[in-house]
Amino acid sequence: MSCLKQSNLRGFACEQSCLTRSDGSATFNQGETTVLAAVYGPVEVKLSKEHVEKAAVDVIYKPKVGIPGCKEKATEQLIKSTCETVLLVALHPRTAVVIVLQEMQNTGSLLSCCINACCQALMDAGINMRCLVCAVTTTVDQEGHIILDPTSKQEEDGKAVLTFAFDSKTNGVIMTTTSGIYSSQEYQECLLSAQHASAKIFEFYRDSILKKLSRVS
Amino acid sequence: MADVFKKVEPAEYYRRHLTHDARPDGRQLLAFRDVVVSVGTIGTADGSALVRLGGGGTTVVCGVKAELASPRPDTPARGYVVPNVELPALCAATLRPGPPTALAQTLSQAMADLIENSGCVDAGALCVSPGRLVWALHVDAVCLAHNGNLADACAAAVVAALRDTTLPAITIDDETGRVRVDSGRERAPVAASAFPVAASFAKFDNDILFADPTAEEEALATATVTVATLEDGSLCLLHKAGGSAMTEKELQQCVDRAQVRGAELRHLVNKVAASKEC
Amino acid sequence: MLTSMLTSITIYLNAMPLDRMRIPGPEDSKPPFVYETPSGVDVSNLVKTNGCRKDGRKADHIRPMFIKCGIISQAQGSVYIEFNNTKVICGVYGPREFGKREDFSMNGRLTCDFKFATFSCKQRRQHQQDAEEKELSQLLLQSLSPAVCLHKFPKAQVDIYVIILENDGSALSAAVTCGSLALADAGIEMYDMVVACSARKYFNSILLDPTAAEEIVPMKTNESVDEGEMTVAYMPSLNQVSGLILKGEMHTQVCAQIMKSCLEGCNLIYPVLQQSLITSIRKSLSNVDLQGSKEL
Amino acid sequence: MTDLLLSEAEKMFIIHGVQDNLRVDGRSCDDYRHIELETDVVSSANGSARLKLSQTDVLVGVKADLTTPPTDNPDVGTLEFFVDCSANAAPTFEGRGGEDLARDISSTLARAYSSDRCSSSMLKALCVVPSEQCWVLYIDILILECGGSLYDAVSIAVKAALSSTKVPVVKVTSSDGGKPELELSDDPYDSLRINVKHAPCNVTLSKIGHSHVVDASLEEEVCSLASLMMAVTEEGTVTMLKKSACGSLHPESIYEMLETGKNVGLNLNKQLTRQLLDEECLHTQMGTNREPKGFL
Amino acid sequence: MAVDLRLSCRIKQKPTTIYKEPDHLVTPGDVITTDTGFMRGHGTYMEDDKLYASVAGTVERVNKLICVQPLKSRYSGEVGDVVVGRIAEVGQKRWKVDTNSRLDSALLLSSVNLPGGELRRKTAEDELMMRQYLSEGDLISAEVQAVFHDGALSLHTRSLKYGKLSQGTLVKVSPSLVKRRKTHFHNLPCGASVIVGNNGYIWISPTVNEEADSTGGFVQDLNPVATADREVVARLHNCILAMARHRMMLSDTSIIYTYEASLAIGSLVKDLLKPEMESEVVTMARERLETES
Repeated sequence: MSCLKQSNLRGFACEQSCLTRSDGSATFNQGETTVLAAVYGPVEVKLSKEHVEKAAVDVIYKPKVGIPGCKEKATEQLIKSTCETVLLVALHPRTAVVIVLQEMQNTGSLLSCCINACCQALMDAGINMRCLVCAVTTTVDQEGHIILDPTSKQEEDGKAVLTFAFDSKTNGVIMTTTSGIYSSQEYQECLLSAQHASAKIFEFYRDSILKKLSRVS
Repeated sequence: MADVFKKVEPAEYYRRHLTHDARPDGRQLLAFRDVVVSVGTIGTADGSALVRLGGGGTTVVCGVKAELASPRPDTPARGYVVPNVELPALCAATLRPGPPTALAQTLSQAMADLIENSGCVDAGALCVSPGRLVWALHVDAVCLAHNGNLADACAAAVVAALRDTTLPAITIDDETGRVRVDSGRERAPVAASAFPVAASFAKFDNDILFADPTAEEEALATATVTVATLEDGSLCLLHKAGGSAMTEKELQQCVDRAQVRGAELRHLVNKVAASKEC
Repeated sequence: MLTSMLTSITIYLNAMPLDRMRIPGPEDSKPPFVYETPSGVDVSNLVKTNGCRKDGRKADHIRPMFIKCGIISQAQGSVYIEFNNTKVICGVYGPREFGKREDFSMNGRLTCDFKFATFSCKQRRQHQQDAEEKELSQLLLQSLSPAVCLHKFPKAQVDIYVIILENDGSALSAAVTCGSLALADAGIEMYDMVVACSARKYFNSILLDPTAAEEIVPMKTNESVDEGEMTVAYMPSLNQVSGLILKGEMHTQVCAQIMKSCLEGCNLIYPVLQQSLITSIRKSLSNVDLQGSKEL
Repeated sequence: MTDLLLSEAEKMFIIHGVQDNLRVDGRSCDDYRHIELETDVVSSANGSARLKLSQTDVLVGVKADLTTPPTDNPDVGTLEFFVDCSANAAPTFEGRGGEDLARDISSTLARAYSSDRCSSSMLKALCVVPSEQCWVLYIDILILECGGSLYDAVSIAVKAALSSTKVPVVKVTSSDGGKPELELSDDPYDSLRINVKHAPCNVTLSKIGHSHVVDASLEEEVCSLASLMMAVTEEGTVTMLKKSACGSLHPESIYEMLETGKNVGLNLNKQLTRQLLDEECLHTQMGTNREPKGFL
Repeated sequence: MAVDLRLSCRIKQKPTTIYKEPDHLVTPGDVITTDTGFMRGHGTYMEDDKLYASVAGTVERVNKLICVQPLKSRYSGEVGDVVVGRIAEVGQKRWKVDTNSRLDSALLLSSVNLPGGELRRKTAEDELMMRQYLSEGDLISAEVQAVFHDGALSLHTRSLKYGKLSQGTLVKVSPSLVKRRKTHFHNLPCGASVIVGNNGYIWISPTVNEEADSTGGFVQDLNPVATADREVVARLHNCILAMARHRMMLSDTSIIYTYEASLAIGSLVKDLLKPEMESEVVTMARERLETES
């Protein structure tokens, strides 16, 4: 029987509008893990990528070191379709929304940090969204305990790493991806605890917006 | 008449079918297409498999070529498994010759994840001499016809080809360090006992869930999810990239169906492999 | 002085630029047959004393064929052919819009793309087309285009894609034969079918439809003249040669002699192609009938 | 190759002329235009040649380099052909426009030089230490202008450049470490020459109307639907045979073309050998005082 | 089966003598005159009251106008010039014609004589039939009707001597080798006709019966040409190429002289492809021109 071992998320922080040239930007921290996201859009689109009925979402993911390869491409596709789901793409046909993600530091739960940074940057850019999205990474350790928002060490030692992204309206699973071997029961447990933790992140989103708005006024 | 309706209002056409637990090709919602698997068809490969879904609607052939290389310095006893999925312009009208598409790259990465996570390749079999010589398995899946659900077809082809793969025995002369292929000894298999099987599902209109989508269905679907199961019921891959949200119940339904599907396919592949032996 | 000259001599690396769009393997790997003893291929005694080849065929026999049309669900026309172990698949798309914007032309255009699957040969092939595959694409195009009525589809192009799944010799002739059958399967208007056949000149005999073991290996013949192999693409009804390529060295009379043998081989293959095309048409016609009755 | 347009009447004039054995510039069907040749024009290369055939103008440079021999043939050197179609030659060659033609020329050359007698006579001498070191000859071909018969012009220039090539002599001293040590001879006159006895010259026969011509001008190339390329050696053997362009040929006319091509090729080789000997004599007579005509 | 392969150093080319040094040669940037009384023509520019050359060539003066004539340039046409051109494109109510000028020239549908009489009205059907009259690749002889403001030429063929060209061969030379003359159509005594286009395109064809050729070239005789006529055309072709290579001005007289010189030395037509023959024939013709003038 698996049980929740670490129910706390690491401390998270966010800074919006940290870049001046982009339409929206945000840095998101989860513990030491930091990702910088910049959003450009809706902008002119290359003819080859143009959609007649919706905006094309383009995600560019830059790892901290090295040149992006297949793995990064797969991550890009994952984030791209996650963002496409929450954005009201049909409002801006024949345009593009470009999201650039730069990994600054990785101490675990990188993918969830990327998605959270994306969501913040999209909000900052003021692009129409259907709802918000937030992501939580979990790990199942060798004893079958569940760890929320794991560090790199915990990810390595565990037998499986599972990441979920939730929608703020229905709390349904928009995105899920896993590595390692786990039982279906463990999967459900992880899903539930991640879902529970997502509420905290959405709350944090609200707070950061409130703070920003109060600063403006 | 039906053809016109399908062309003009494809979504409505499908909705009418799906709400009655039936699909245009006659399947029930959670039914998979027929699978034909044949192994060892390519004589020039060290292992190969051909997978056809729905009478050749989707066809993937996978060949494994083994070569010898020196290992990475940080993992001296580990061999290489290099899976790549090729979507040539031959397989669909939308593709043109050129570098791999985003889909091909995602599939390649998915196959790499599947092999890595499930541990379906016996790590020990790939090491010839730690720190000096290891095997590099080039696992290349080529899609010959694309009518949806490439993930399942590729996964089946890759795993079946790996299970068919054998390597020649290698001897290294301790004194001279000369490497020699020992053709006298029997070739050794590379596959471990783990046998992952992938099953994909698609969601339509936020509430209808169906299995093994065709290319048309994929274009209309609002979300797809792929589940890979192992023999003991555990999962080694669960992938849903965006799309309409799913509840934990729906996900569980997919997992349960994938377990059944996994058992079926494992049975089939083992039967085909056994028939090849004798 | 000498050392500096030697160090200035650079070794050219013919390594490909690293492919970022695919999962990378080790930088340098060697196929196991390099370490086999005795190394190399046994090219002696391709013909036994009783006049039979290693696979039991006589010199002028072609391998048995297996042909299946309509194998690719999405393509206009497609064919899979096995010449025993040589396996080739071809898909034809079009006529459709020009891929690239080109000058106005009253004639349609044909493109050919020839690829060996990475696992199809003894030595692993690369994912990207190499020089040999590009040359073969060109030869394929030149062999097929005389047969196609290009003026029937102005401003449009037909794409022919060929993948060799397993190469046990005569890959080019298999590709040509397969390509022309796929064009016919796609309903592209043609003056005639194109049939191709290869032949290897080996001492005094001409081996028709050679296998990989019977194909010529550079620097491994007996350094004699009149050894080589030829591939001929032929339109039997028009009695026209649409493609011709030779490897090896020989006198012109021998060239003519081998070409004649190839043409004979083509004439053997031609009726098989016709038959399989008719079978496939018959089959699809009966399918239409079934559907028609269902609609009623 | 070039998008040269001709009116129907002009084409008829050319075609009838060929039938009459009197071409537009007065030549008969098997005549070449005037060819001008010079070797050793690039001092920095190991060998070079410049050839002008009427408007066609090519420059070939040969550079020798040390490399590791191919694994399947450890005791020979290698040849690498590289063709560059300069944008000066034709506006269509700009950017990547000339790539297809360049690749086709280089693969045709590689095929022509791949015959076993040719490779062993030339390449065995290029081996320095079996399995360790050998010479690779990079043959760079620059197309400066094209006015028809490009393949023929290139092949003659390549043969001339190879015959003028001087590869430094390398002494091998096996040191105690087991690894052989190489030492370049410091005598500039002590050099290795390439044996071009078995190197072929290309003869392109263009089918125009019912006849065929050699050395077709650009206008004649437009009128030709199909052509046969053959590489002919000094002895009249064929090392490469290829049908090019998108037309087809009757088998009987191929047999005829083979014979014409052989005779023309024999003559071409004879002339070339004679001129190369002459050039060699001039070099030894004049020594360093020779004034190269060069590019003026 | 001739292969004429020779070493560069073995080719002895007689330098063809240039009889008179042109008077005033300039290169770009050279000051032509500091006199302000002159007018600025083609190939010159004015700065600080000085007239400079902008091309390399010879200075030509007509009254107060100073021009620099470049040795080699694209054809710049003038109204009344006779040109030979090739149809490059069939457009809306016009053909685009390659005449070796900077821009493609235009031949309007309204400026041609269509089959069926000079004064026939052009109908909508004619517009659709344009490719049947003249299609891409066809050669025409025409006259420059007007020069557009961008320098493009407008041509017309509204005379029976102009129109579509039939069997023959085209030689392209530099336009500077062709001087404007009264006539550019020559029926040479040797049995061939030559159209010396001002644009440097020279058309050589067997002479045809005058009456038969009154159709504007739309009815073409595609029967084989007699070998004797063909030989004349081939010889003229090689002569004109030789003259162009040695920068000899092209006129009916100079062409005939060169032709006769090539016959006089008893050369075969294809011998003229050899460089030494070329220079010999040209030198002979030049000497004859010199003595006769």
